[in-house]
Amino acid sequence: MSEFSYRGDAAFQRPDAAAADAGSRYVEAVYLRTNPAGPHEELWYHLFGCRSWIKVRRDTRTHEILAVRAADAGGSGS
Amino acid sequence: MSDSRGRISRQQPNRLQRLGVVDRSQPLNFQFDGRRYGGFAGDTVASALLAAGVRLVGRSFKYHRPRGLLTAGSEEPNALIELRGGARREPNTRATVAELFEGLEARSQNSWPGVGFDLGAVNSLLSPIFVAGFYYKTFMWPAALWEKLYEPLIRRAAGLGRATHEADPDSYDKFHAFCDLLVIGAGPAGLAAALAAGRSGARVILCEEDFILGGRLNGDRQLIDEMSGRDWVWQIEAELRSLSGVRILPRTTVFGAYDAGLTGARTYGALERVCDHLAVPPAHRPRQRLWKIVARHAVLAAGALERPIVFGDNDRPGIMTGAAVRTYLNRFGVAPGRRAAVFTCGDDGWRTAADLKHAGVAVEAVIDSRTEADPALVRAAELGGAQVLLGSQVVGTAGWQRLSRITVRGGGRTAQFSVDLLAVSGGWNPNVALSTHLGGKPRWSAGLSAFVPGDLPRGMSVAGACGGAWALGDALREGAKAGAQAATAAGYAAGSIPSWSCAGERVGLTPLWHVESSTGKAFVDFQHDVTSEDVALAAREGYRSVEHLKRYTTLGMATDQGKTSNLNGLAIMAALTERSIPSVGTTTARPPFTPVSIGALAGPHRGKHFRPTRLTAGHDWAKERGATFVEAGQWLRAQWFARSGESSWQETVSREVRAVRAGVGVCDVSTLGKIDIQGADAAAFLDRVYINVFSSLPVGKSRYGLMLREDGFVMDDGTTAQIAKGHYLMSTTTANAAGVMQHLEHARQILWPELDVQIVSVTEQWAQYAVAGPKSRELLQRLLGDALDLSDGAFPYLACAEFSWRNVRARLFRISFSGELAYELAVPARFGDAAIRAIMSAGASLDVTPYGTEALGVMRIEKGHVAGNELNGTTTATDLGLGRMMSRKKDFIGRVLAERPGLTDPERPALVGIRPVDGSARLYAGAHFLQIGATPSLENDQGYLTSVALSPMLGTWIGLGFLRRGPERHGERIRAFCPIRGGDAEVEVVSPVFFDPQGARLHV
Amino acid sequence: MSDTTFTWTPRSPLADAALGSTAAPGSIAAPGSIAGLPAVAGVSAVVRDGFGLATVLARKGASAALAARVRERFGIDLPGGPRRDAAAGVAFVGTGPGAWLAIAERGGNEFAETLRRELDGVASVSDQSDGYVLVRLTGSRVREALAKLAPIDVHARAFEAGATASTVASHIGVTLWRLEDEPGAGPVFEIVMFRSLAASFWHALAEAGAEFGFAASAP
Amino acid sequence: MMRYSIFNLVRQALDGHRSWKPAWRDADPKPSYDIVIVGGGGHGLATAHYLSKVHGISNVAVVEKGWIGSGNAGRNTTIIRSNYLLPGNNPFYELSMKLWEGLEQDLNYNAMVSQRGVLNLYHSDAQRDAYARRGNGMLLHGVDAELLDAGAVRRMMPFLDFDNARFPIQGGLLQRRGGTARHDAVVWGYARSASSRGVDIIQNCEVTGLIREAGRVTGVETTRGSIRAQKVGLAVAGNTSRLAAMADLRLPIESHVLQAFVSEAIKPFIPGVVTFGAGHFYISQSDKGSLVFGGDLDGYNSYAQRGNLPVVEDVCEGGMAIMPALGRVRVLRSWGGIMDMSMDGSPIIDRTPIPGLFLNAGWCYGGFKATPASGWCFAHLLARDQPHEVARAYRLDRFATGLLIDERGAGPQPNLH
Repeated sequence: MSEFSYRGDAAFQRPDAAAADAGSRYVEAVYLRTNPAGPHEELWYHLFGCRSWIKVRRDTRTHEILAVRAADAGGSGS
Repeated sequence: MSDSRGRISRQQPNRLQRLGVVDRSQPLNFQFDGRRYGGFAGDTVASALLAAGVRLVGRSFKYHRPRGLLTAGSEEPNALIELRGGARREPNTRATVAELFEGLEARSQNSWPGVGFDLGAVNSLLSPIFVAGFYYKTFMWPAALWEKLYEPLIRRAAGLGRATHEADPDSYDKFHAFCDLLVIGAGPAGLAAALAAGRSGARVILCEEDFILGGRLNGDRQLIDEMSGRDWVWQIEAELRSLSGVRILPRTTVFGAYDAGLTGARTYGALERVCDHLAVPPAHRPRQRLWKIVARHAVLAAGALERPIVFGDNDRPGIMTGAAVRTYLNRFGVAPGRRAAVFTCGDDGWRTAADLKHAGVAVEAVIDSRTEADPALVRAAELGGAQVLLGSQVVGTAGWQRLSRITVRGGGRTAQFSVDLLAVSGGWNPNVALSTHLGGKPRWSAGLSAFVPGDLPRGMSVAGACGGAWALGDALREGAKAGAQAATAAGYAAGSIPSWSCAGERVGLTPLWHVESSTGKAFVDFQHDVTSEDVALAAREGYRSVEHLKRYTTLGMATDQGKTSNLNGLAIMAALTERSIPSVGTTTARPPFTPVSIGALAGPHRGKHFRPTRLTAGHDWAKERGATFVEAGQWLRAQWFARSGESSWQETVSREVRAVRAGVGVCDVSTLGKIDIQGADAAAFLDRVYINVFSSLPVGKSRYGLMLREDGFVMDDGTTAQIAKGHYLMSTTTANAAGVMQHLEHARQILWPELDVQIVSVTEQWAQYAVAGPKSRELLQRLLGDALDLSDGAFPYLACAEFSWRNVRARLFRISFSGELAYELAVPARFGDAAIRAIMSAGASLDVTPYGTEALGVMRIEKGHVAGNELNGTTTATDLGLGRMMSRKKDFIGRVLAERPGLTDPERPALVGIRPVDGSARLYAGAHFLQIGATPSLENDQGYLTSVALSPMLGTWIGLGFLRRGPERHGERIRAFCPIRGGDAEVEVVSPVFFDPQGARLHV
Repeated sequence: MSDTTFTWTPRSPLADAALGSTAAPGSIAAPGSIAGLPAVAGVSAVVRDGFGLATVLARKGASAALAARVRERFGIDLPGGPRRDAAAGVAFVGTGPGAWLAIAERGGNEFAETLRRELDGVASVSDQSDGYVLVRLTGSRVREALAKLAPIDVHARAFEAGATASTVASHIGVTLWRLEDEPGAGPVFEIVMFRSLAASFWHALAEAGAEFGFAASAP
Repeated sequence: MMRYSIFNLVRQALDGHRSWKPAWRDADPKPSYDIVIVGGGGHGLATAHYLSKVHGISNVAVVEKGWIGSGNAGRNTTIIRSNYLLPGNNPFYELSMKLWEGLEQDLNYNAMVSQRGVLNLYHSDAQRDAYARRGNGMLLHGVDAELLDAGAVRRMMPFLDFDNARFPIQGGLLQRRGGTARHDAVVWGYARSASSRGVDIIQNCEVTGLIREAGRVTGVETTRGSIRAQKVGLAVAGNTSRLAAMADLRLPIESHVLQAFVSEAIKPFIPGVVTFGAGHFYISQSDKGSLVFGGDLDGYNSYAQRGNLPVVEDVCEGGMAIMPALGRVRVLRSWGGIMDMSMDGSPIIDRTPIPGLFLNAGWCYGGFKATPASGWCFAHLLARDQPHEVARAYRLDRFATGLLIDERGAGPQPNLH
């Protein structure tokens, strides 16, 4: 029962739905992962706290946290 | 008391009067295998049994060989007992760490009828067959016999102690601790580290698995600053207790080092045995406590364990490690034997000989496998009357259930000695486990003939014997240095590093792993009966890596986790395969360091408190009305309100449905998710998360909305109202409330941070009640008076309003799940109880009827409204018959991937209504659809029933389900096949809207 | 019974022992009243009542304007992080980026309306006066009781007066903050949790406090 | 190959077990093979076994970076079952169950396949209905399934918490043919059989790159030199993405840690496998007496084979929730395996866009029970270049077509499957 919960690769960006190849771009964005062994940019959600989405840089081989910052621009961390 | 004391003294023939730190003023009675014994406060079960002359304490796992004490600590492989009884029975408890208490009851394990005469011992006659992995090679024919015969036999023999099958009556709790320095182990190095850091003012936690501090200082006779080790420990402990920043945790084992999570500081798991030394925990005290310690730095001062030597019949009761012998003598004041011999491959064994002599135990022989030993040591031993045999080895032992004779060979001659105690010193293994939990690998030190901590995890240092500093002086120096450095690193001004003086020691060693010339079974892993022959067989069959060796022979897999056996096994395998020890491999240690009870890891979250329970503001009222409650996630919701005389829940639910459809009913709907959405871009935001348009929704109106996941499948549905300009209130299903909130926060913070939109859950702020039925308006008019005009013109279907009602801000929504004229009334939750009682009294003359989730479910099925069973994460808007809601004019989450062929295939099962052809036939949710006459098979599977209900309005069972091309097949007859519940009905495919298809009842 | 005569009687979720909770307010009335409890309560809990509470969410790009408005109208420096600042019976507690809990000692649901007016255009306000239950904790052992519940460091140096944290206590999401010590009463904390979870939280709190002596009183 | 039987065992016993031969050849790499399988776990070795035995292809190498079976094959809770809901899964896992049932005789190695039953508890009507749907699907395919009510569950396992549970047990879905198998023995048995048919099992041989010629994969670079092959098959579970990256492939896979736990050995009292329906917990008791149990994923991408403490606590809470007698039983060992979590929770057995490179991946935490069928179907694909009929749905392009196999309906959130 952890305060923060992992919510996937931070690389995710919503492609332009109007683009000609929107279909394949969405498949790539939603389903394909780099899944690196090493530093990984990922999103965490402060489930039992301020409900902020947080960007975390973490080494998937050692679980060392390399950087943490709020995902959106506004406000301070919590 | 006096006569009991008298009996105790009679019962402790091996108790030494001069030695030991047990409290002789506190005699204790206990039972072992039904016989009464006595001991003293400060004893373990092991030391008390030894004092009473009990040597045989257990039987081995496979061959049921008689076994005695091998060690005096948590690494003990042999002396496992069942402690306590009834619901508190604790199997596999190490007698060597179980503290004695008045009235303690223990039993030996794994023997029948008794540990003295154990029929299981016939296994040893079959030992030529019961070699490592024998079961992989047989029991295969005939196949049918495995479950019927072979496996039951194996399972009868399996296991050690018997666990209780009753609920654990004791409680457990957890403690989150934070410190600058965690010191693991309160031996000399650990005490020095804690003191050096504590004096600087740092926050220090000192954990010691034993119930007294001091470690080896309790078992040895060394002097520090001219003081006895014990006195020094008392002095240091007293100062530590005077320091406000220092917390001392005896009876506490640090069992694991864990990753930090996002906080960055290491977390260590520790188990405190708060009350295991008492018969029963006192009120409000846990049996054990899990400590989760976040430490900026940790000093690993866990010490080292002495390893046995592998030789023939090395498992007879009376053969123990030299360190254990010294501990029983010096700490517990117990003589483990009368006539002793020492078998060593290093200087440490000679210390044991000296301590035996000092305690008045006759030392017959000191056998050192080295050809040379320090003359001073030799002279001392000979003066003590011991025969010294250098370059010699013990090649055999004899004795019935206890040691009586050893055979020694060396320098070409063989000698025998009649002894009842053999102290074995094979060298020391540092307790490196905690240094490897986070991925570090131990390093082989040829000089020390041991694995020492290798690359350490960030924030951990090692001090003392745990790092191979065998000598006391070095341990103290290293500990003080490590403690001071940790304090400085944490920003504390470290004072002068404490230092102490003590005599030099000889720590020479030439490792001897295995006496190959010995006869008889030579045990490597005592508990699992793994012998040197088993290791040889594994080598022969190619199971040569350490992982294969362990798994094939079960070496090191017993409850002692191989603390006394792993390295010996590696060394023997290395010799057999002509490799170096490290190239055979190192076994990676994983938590826990010593076994940890499941109860402690679970803590207080048990039984009814496994998870929190969420209650609505109307809960107490519903309880008074005799509601039956059902779990909805963590919520408890009223399922139905049975009345006396009703024979079944169906009867109750049907009555509630009829009452709503004919008059008026009230249902607590507070658990549905409510989310405030505000900001200049709120409408645009809603347009992007819902498949349908919301920017056109006027103030004072609600609209049904459907949202998809980005993969195009339906996520949730609900109504959203604009209750004031730019202020929207979204409702979600109870089950998905948290998920939708997270989904929206993701959209707001990650997808479109540029939007001016603020969202927050207000679920808990409002108590909300559905008032449904043709008489609902009348009831509300009576209740609200002139607070609000409820005429259909002024407050039509889907209208909503926030208004002041008797000085309370309330909200009313004209929405309907039941298909009737219906409203949802919301008030601040503190008034939820008052509001439901007011609704009931206002509706009393209208016979207003409380209804629960079941009646709600029946009515929504009658209306063909989808709910949780249909929103199962694999259905599309089209599957639900809501495809037309998907706006073509805008982008929204899930739009693109919803276009994939797999999601738009017309063959996909889509929502239909189902009615049995025979009106009396019952339907079962979960039934699969087959065409009439088709053979039941996956190929012929056409869909499934998701929700069923016995409809009071239609008088038959009805259901909703997903049927291949369903919407095109209304009127067709198919088969609803539910073999698992004995259901098989011919059914007609109909529209999912069974009742009032025109929705006339909504608009009145 | 007529439908026109009723009065709004507020009801606390802790009004009685829920779920067989061992310790609803009053049921451990005085320290020592349960066998084995110390004679003096190490942990005292008071369920607060009558307060007004609202979430305040900064409008996009309006953080500075909001801070100015709060300073002007309430004389409070809007905390930029996990801190609490108070003046004249009103407090703002930073709970996340651009998010605060605003609490008024008195005022109930009307406080949110006041805020909505005062902060119009710079913040979105939602009334939560009924959504949260607020418990005040004091006593010499209160830190140890909290340490059993929540994975945060409430040591005097690590968690100073005015510090606040949103975390999970015994599987329940909570926000807590530390007030100035009360002479004689030791450290003072306030903790809020969702109303529906208050009974479960109370059970966990009473269990955690029992070994230190737990005294409780309801409004 | 030296036959294993009680007679041989006795004969060897009289001789002090001196003449047993290695169970498999510890081979050195040859320059080239027809097929190279990367990954010496259960799936890779089973593939080699069926290639040689069913398809007569023995010029095969299995390359393993460590020791065979040292990955997930040696780090799981040994459960076998075929109680699947969806038609894309159900026939595949039933084939696996049938292969399990004949495994000892096929391999002449006792893998202790033990069909003591798998019971999934349910705690609500909705869960019961979902299990009914699943059970009916199983019965439609001839798989055994029973839906038990609370009384029947109580008769079977009286030690569960029926009276004081937060989420009361209402019943369970039972597959009597489900059970457990001795995981290491499965690995060794397949290795021994494949090796005896000429397959080279090459340990301590890590693949460092893929040899590509004219857009084809034609072999692997390893720490023990290059090895050529007409076909290369990946069966490396949690390391799939790393290997695929060598061919510039991004896959619908994330690697996640799953912890498992073993208790001290106690006298057996848990008959079969039980899973908790209102939390994350499943448990069985081994033939040695140890309780073997596990729960939820740690939940984040990881290649470190270790777990975190909160999940340990969560698993034990789940255990106490259904079996309050577990309180005084001690956890002896824990470990973490790296799961190749796919985006819909179901596996991939398919060609890749790159000729010569084949994929067996995405097993999530269900890989062990699939071992025989996975080997059977991957061997079929490698030998015939055609998917086996029961594995036809396990295509790599199903994420583009939308023909997903999502048993849980959790969507593209791998840590939720």
